[in-house]
Amino acid sequence: MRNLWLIPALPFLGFLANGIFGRKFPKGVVNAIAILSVVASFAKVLVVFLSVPDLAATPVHEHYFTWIKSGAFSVGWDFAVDKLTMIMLMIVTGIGSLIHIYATGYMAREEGYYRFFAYMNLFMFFMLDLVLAANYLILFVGWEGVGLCSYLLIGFYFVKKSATTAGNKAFIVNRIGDFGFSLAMFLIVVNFGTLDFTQVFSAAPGKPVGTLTAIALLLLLGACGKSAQIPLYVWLPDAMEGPTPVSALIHAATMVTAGVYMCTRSAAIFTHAPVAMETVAIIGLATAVFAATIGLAQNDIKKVFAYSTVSQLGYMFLGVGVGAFSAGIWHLMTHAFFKALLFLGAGSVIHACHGEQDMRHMGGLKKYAPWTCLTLACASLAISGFPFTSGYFSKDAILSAAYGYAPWMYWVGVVTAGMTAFYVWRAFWMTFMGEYKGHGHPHESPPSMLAPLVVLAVLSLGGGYFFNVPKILDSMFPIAEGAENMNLTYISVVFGLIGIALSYYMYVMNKELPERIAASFGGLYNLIYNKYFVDEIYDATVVNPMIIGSTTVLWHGVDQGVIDGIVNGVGTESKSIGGLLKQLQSGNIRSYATWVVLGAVALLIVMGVTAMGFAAGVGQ
Amino acid sequence: MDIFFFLVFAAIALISAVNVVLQRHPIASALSLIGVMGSIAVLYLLLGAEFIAMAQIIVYAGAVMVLFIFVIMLLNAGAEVRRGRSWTSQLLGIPALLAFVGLIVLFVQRGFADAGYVKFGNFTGGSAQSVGLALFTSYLLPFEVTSVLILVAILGTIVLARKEMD
Amino acid sequence: MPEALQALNNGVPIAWYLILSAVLFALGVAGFLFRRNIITVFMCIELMLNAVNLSFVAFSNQHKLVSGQIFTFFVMVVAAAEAAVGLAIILTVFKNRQTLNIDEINSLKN
Amino acid sequence: MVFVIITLIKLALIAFILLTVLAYLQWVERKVIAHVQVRMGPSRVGPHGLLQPLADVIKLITKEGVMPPHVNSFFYLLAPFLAVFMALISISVIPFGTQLTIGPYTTMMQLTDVNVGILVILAISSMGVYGIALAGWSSNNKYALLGGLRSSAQMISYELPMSLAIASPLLIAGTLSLREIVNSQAGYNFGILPKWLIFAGPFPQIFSFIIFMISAFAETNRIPFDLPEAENELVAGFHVEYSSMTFAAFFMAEYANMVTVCSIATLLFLGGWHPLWPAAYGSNFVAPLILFVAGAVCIYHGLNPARPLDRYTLPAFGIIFFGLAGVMLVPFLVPILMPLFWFLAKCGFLLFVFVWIRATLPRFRYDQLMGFAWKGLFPAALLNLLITGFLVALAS
Repeated sequence: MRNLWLIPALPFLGFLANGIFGRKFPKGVVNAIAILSVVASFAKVLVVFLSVPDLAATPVHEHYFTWIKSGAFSVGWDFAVDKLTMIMLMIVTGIGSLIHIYATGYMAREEGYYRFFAYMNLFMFFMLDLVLAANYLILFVGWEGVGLCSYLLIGFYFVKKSATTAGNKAFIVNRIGDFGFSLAMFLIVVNFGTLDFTQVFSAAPGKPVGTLTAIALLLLLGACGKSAQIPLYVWLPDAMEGPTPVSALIHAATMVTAGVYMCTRSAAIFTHAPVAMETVAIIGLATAVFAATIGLAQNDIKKVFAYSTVSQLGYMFLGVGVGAFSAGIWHLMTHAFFKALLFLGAGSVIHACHGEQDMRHMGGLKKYAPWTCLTLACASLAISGFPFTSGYFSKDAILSAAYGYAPWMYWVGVVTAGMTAFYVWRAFWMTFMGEYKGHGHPHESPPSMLAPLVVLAVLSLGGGYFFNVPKILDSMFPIAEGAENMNLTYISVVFGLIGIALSYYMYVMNKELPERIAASFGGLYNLIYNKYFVDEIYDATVVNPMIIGSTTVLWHGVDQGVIDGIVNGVGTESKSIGGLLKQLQSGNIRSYATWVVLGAVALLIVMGVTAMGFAAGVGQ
Repeated sequence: MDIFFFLVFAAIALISAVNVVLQRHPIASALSLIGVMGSIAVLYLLLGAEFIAMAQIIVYAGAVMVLFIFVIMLLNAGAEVRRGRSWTSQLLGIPALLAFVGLIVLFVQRGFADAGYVKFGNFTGGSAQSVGLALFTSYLLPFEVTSVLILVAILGTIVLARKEMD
Repeated sequence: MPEALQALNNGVPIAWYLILSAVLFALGVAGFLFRRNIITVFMCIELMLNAVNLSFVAFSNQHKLVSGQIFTFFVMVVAAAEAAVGLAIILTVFKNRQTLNIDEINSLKN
Repeated sequence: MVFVIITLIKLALIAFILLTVLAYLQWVERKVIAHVQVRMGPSRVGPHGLLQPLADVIKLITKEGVMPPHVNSFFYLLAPFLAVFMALISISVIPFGTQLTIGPYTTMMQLTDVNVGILVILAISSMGVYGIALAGWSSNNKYALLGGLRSSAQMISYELPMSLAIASPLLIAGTLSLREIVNSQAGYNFGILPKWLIFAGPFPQIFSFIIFMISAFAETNRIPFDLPEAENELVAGFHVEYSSMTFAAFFMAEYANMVTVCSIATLLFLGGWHPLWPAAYGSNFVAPLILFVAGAVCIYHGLNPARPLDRYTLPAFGIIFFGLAGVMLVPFLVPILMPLFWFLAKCGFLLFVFVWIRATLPRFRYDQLMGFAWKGLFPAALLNLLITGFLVALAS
């Protein structure tokens, strides 16, 4: 018994403490509770890691109590730790701790300080539950929980209409995905009779491919919702309404990768459903390109990184789809490093510019915020796959695997990598180079914010090299050999460098070029700038018809017509009957009582008539 | 022995009950009612329900009736006036009651003629232990519900009292 | 009648308890019907409850089961709660209209 | 038949002793308070006023019983009867000691051993309100009515903490029969610390003991809770209108209640008749020793007297004490007398505490009294019960 339950329980305690009494606490106490609870659970993770010599040989599995039991089917509250889980735990708790520390600095002057940290801790709890889960239902609990927390945190500034609507959007879009997920679970229960991972995966090979494909596709739908893949990615960019630490923790590092994790976890199912794998790969690739193109033309710094998140998630799905699960997880980890860093850096920039998010009003920050500049540079290098940074390793692992699967995928991926490098560096140049075009005096952020930046910078530079996930996960997902083709690596690196150079050329050397390009390719530019009008399309095709239908049919037709009609009819009827009955009511209690007694007597007589036989029978 | 005790206390109970109905002063009725409850408690003892008997005394005689007397004193309620308007009850009441009692006696005579005899000590299931066991195992939910009921009653009383205060 | 005496010797028939409780109940009803003082009426309700309890305990003795006593217990609890609330109501009523005569407390009429 | 006779004998014995004790309790109280207040106290009637109770009784009997006009004489006379009846009846289930064997006959030192004894006590004490309430109501006097209302409210309120405080030792003892409760407290931890319920168990019942004693003060309408008979506000409360024997009845009821609650406290918390330390360490010689010392002191003061009469009275007492000490040492009497002695010693100590408190503390204000009951004692008792139950559940 290694008491895995402690890992999620600690943040939950923090949530309870801050959520219930936080209003009373001074900020220091809130900080202490929030950070300590997460750091403690990180420490617990380390303890587990060190105490288990070989996770591959002996995965820890703990059963706490049976949650649901009906007939042969039973779901227990089980936690399990294998290498995959361990990596996820490390990422979640480690980066979670860093971001909590960062948030104490970033949120220092916000309203509802305690509320923020309560939600963050609650999120940590659900995320850890999701990662530790040993069966689909427990995973689903965490899955829904993180959705709830992301909703709460996106809508954190609930006085802002946009924030609340963004929160609702995220929640509703996720509902679609969760719907798929629950259907998948039903299918699993029907076909496997259990939700327990080990049993399901051991039984998976024997099942018909059609079932597995259906399950896998439904799971994929869920993953698309949570991990913002086409067609359900629309919520993620809007989710940037939330505070930046939230964007970093939930919408970059951990929660949005839950889909990838889930697909990897369900590898046993996916690998036996090639069609599903194909779909995953294509969706991932499409998302990657799509989001990258949108990212090219965004001016809100957080929006840029949001779209880059979407496209990087696309990469991960590509990796999963082409069967390089470990590569996907690797990229998940490195992406967690550098994207968290990007967001935190963006937060620091926004902090420096007094809440300004539009890059056109920034610039020249490198002399005001040198540390931020430096760390962001590291992150940008990493994301654009600069040699020997973390992104370089993971992205190449995916791309080479993709090449082994289908060359065209590789090429598209490489181009996307170039675009990624371009827009990330564009953001970098626009922010840090040139003259400061904003208002007020920009300033460097407090050390409590810089320290996590530095740590993450180190990780995003060296992370990929030090944590070679494919080797770690070799026991679970054997590396597809033969794909070690250095030329592919060179090509992708070259594309990345081209992107960087191009952005430097366009946004530092001669700045009027972008406008001209935008002008010349007006139509295309507008298309990209307006994110392909996807939101509008969804509104036109899905949302509005639904609203109209429910107003006309359900509201006016069913509700007012039928239900109200029935209710009113009953009301009038009873009124008229009561009019008859009220003659009996003399308003005198004792006469009522008399009637009651008479009724009793009548009842007794009836009883007597019916039961005399019985009575006689007993009598003898 | 049993028969003797039963007759004595049944007689006390009946006389006191009649007294409850006939006495025109509330205090007198209340005291007679205490008499009824006390004798019923003794009958419980004869029936082997010692815990319930004690609870009867503590709850009814010790708490409920004290409340009654308390209220009677507080309102300083005098003997009631001879005025009534309820002809239904006056006319129908007595025959209805007589019919009621008659029928029940008939049925009981018929149905429970050989339902067995009550002898002191031949049923010892009424000890506090067994009652408690039954209460906290098979009747746990009703028990909790009654606690909620009592809570509600307390709240209601407080609200009424406050309204009555201002 | 020696055998009758013999019968008496081996205890009290359950039926007697039941009849006693029926009569007590009827007396309670009578009080409810013929008394005007609201407190007395309330006491008569308590009397009825007691009568019913008696038959419950008698049944529990007949079947040698404790359940009947549990039922009595619950009835007692309910009666206690009812007494508290009812008396509070009576106090309020008296405060508002200085009477305890139930025939004069008829705001619900018409 | 033998059983009936023995019971009757016990009944007579207990009644006689109890009434005497009640009478003399009041003498003791006056004496103690007097000495606390550096007075002599009753000293005229008999040596050291020892015959004072007798004189009081005679006085009360011979006084004229006045019945105020316009009272309902039935209730007016019923009230004191109820009070004293309820007060005296509860002694019948209290065990004083282990069993007593005379020749072929063996009997418990107790009138009746009911196996729901403690519930009986609770029931009777809850009935005790009626006497007072009825007295207050029926004597047709505002002060009396106020006193009656107050006392009934007070007794109802303090019954809850009392019952809760009683409940927690019952949890540990696991029985409702007083005798078995006492037996469950036999024995010693580490051979020296007695297993009384205020020491022993998974959770020492010291708190519930304190709560019990406080609410006992309130139940018996003693200072600091003697609101019903607050002389200076409601001349004498519920018994303002009562004169001769009826007044004596209330008086007796109060003292009888004191005795009852003290013996209950002794049985529930102080281990009944179990000595403070094992007989192996000579607890049997405490009583003789005390008596011997008392006798010696008496002799000494008799030899050089402070007052003229002491020359004769104190040596007499000294002789009596020596005699008693001797009796206590008789081997075959020891197993009978020692439990009795310890029980009486504990009861006497608690009674002394009652008197002591009366001589020491002022009176509460009425709202303070109620607030204390509902906001202070009741939650405390509830908490204590919860903790006890939890620990008992853990321990079992």
